[in-house]
Parts: sequence; C-alpha cells; structure tokens
Amino acid sequence: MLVMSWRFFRRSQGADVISIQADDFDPNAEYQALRQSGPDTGAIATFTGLVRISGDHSGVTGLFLEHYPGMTEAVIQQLIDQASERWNILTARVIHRIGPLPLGDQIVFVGIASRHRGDAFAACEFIMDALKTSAPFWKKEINQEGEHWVEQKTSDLERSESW
Amino acid sequence: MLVMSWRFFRRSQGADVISIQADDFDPNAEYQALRQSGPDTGAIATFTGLVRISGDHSGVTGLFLEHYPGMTEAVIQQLIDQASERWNILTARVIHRIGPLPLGDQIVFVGIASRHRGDAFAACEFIMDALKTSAPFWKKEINQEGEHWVEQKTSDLERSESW
Amino acid sequence: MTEALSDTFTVRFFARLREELGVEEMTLKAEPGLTTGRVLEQLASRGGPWSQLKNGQPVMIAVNQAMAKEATAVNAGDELAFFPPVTGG
Amino acid sequence: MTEALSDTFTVRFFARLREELGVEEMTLKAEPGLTTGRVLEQLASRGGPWSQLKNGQPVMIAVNQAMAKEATAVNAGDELAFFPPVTGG
Repeated sequence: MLVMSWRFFRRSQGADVISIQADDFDPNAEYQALRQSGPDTGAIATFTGLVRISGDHSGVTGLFLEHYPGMTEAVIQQLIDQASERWNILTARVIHRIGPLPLGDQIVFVGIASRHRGDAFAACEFIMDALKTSAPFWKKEINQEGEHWVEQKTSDLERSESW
Repeated sequence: MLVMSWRFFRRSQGADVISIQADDFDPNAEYQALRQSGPDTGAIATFTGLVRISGDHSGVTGLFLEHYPGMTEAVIQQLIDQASERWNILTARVIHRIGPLPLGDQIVFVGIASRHRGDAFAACEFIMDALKTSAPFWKKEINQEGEHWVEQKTSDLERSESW
Repeated sequence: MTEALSDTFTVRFFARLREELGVEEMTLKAEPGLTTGRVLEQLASRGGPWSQLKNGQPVMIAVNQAMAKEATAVNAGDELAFFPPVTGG
Repeated sequence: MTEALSDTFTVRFFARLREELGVEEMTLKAEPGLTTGRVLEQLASRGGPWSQLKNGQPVMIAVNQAMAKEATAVNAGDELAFFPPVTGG
C-alpha cells in the first residue's frame, strides 16, 4: 500500500517547464511534450490566453507585458509545487510572454498532464487563477486613445482566493 | 444595455464542431480553429483524453469504443447547448473516437473558445463530465488477460451531478 | 405472417447487453398504452440472459435517440434502445 | 560620500509605480530594526508622487523576490521591490 502510494504520487519534475519569453510559443509543441508523460497519462488539460479586443477599455490594439525577472519564475514554480501537493500531476508546463503583444497574440499557456481529468482540470485552472494574482506581471493596454496600466480585478482576487 | 447584452451572448454556432470518428484527430488543428473565434477571443481551454495503461484492470493494451450513431451526436449537441446557456462560449469543438484504440492513443477532445477563462474552463469541464455519463459510448478494455466492458464509475456520476 | 410496418417499433441493444443477449436489433408489435418499462418486462420474461433486463445491472433506456424512463410511452414507429450505463470519454 | 555596499539594500519599482516615481532602482542605507513598512513611510515623506506609497493605490511588497508584508524586516543586502497589484495572464 505504501509502495502503491509512492508510485501514485511520483512524478518527474524534470519534465516540468516554466518559460518567460518575448517570443511566441507553440501550444502544439507543449501538448506533444505533455503527451510524453508516460503510459499512465490519461488526461491533458490546456489553457491559452489571447490578447482580446475588449479589455479594460474597448478597441484594444495590443498589450505591453512587464515582469519581475527571477521572482516571476520562482512564484510560478511555487504554484506548480502547490498544485502538485493537492492534485496528481504528471507534468506541468507554463509559458508566459513579455514585451509588446499585438491583438490576437498568445499571452500565456498552462498545460497539465495527469492520470485523471479532474486533477488535470483543477491544477490547470488553479495555476491560471493563482498566477493572475500572485505572479509579478503587469499589463499595459494600448488602444486608439493611448495606453494605460490595467487594474487588478476584484473577480480575479475572488477566483484566486476560492481555491 | 439590451444591445450590449445581445452582442455579449451572440455566437456563431456554425463554427461548433461535433465529430464521432474512427480516425485519429489533430488537437492543434482544433486549437487553431478555436483561435478563429473573432477578435474578442481571450481564452481557449482544451481537454484531451488518452488511453492509459491503468484502467479498470492493469496492463491495458487498448480499448474498443462502441457508440449509438445519431443519438451520440444529438446528446453532445445538447450538452453544448446547455453549456452555452450557462457560460459565454464563442466556439465549442468536441471529437470522440470509436473503434479500436491502442495504448497512448487520443480518445476524446473538448475545446472551448471564450472571452474569459472562467467560462472556457467551466464549459470544457462540464461538457467532459456530462459526456461521460450521458453520451452513449461504451468502452471495452483489453489487457493481457482478455477483454471486458468497463463499468460506469460512481465518481463519474457524482462529478456529472455536481454541475 | 408479416406484421404491418406501421404496427411495429424497433428495439436496439448496445455493448454488453447486445453481446449477452446475442441480439443487435429486433422488431416488436406496438400495443395501446405500451411503455418502455412494459417492454422490458415482456423481454425479461423470456428468461435466460433476458432476465437481466429486470433483475440485473442497471439498464439505460432511449426512445427515438433521447434518454427515456420506464414510464415513457412506446408508439408504432418508435426506435427504442436498451444499454448499460455509458462509459465514454 | 559613498556608502559601503554591506550597509545598503536595494529597492526596485515596477510598472505604474516605476513610471510615476521616475525611478527603476535605488540603493538605501540599512538601519537596525528596519521594516518594509518603515521604508515605505520614509519614501512617502519625500512628497509629490512618492506620497502614493502610503496614501495611494495598494502597493505590493517583495523582499528578496518573495511576497512580503509591511512588518517584514529589511537587512543590508536585501532586494526590496514595490509594485502595483499584478495583472498578468
């Protein structure tokens, strides 16, 4: 029983990926990497966030993403560790872009490979929700009238606290 | 205000896809299609289920998926409709494979494009959970010792009823 | 004697039930006031593997490809289906 | 007069705060019993845009790249950071 439990919770954190990058990412490459989480991989949940036209203001043409190098990666690793304590995760991959991002561009990717769908969904959504209120990124929104820093939303705080 | 609400909930159901197929599917093609849900697409949540080695029995080498042609598609359409009433969905894509599926193969894909991540996650997980207890598919599991029909799990019923 | 098509309904079986009953589809004669529960009772009374339709594992019921209950009316031209709890996904 | 490196700590500002204060990074002298809240008070007393550090929108605090509170101790060699609530994802 002890051995079973150990096997059940074992995971190769070496396969986890955290990347903060200016370049675009390829969700398919991430998905294919998540599929390589061993023969007990039964569920892959992914989330991708995109720059949308209706932000805090209307007619968004792009974002500028600033971050706190070093701290950002450390916070995301903590979120993955927290998720791994609560749910059965085989592999976690988190990518977040920084710098200028035009309308329609990919901003963030969170992907979880797990044995069961409940763990994959929960870990993926938890990491996204917690990232939005605890990882040091700041979004400047650009539209026809100029640019402004996005304010943190109460709904994001509530979602994050609900976990 | 009325016009705003109408715009907010409008979606082009023509872009929804339901496919029951023996052939493998390409999650990346599905993701790219979901990205084409218009400039207000801010969130894409996807789920892929895979044949895993630990099923009802150990050492699973493959599955055989049977379904009820016609009814399956109708039930999945109803699930998408129910999800659309509860959450703000831009596009939904659901693929489920039938026939023989070896270990590691993709079984099911559910992808949701939405404005916000909460809607995308909820709709994607709801459709997966409800599909598992209401869409007429049956799984026969194959391992070294033979084959047997998989029994429905109480946990799946509970998850489905929790929505 | 061939039954008139307009007097009959179809019953389909899937998965474990199809295998254990050895039947994929059958045509039965409709009667006034018939319900899916009554059809199950009539089929179960055949004995052997058929008894499981009333006394075995749970049976799910569809009428015209929509989930139904034992009280659901059965009319000529209907497509009934009996199957085990579903296990896709 | 140059302060000895071993007596100092660093303060970094990000996003809106960095822009409104016009400062990205500064070096301050450590004192016994110093806390991040006391550093905020000292900086706010400079007046002008600095007052917002005590009387403006919420300020998040990190010490050595981990979230901290106003009571968190500040020691020589530390890296403090003050920034607006985060808005990534």
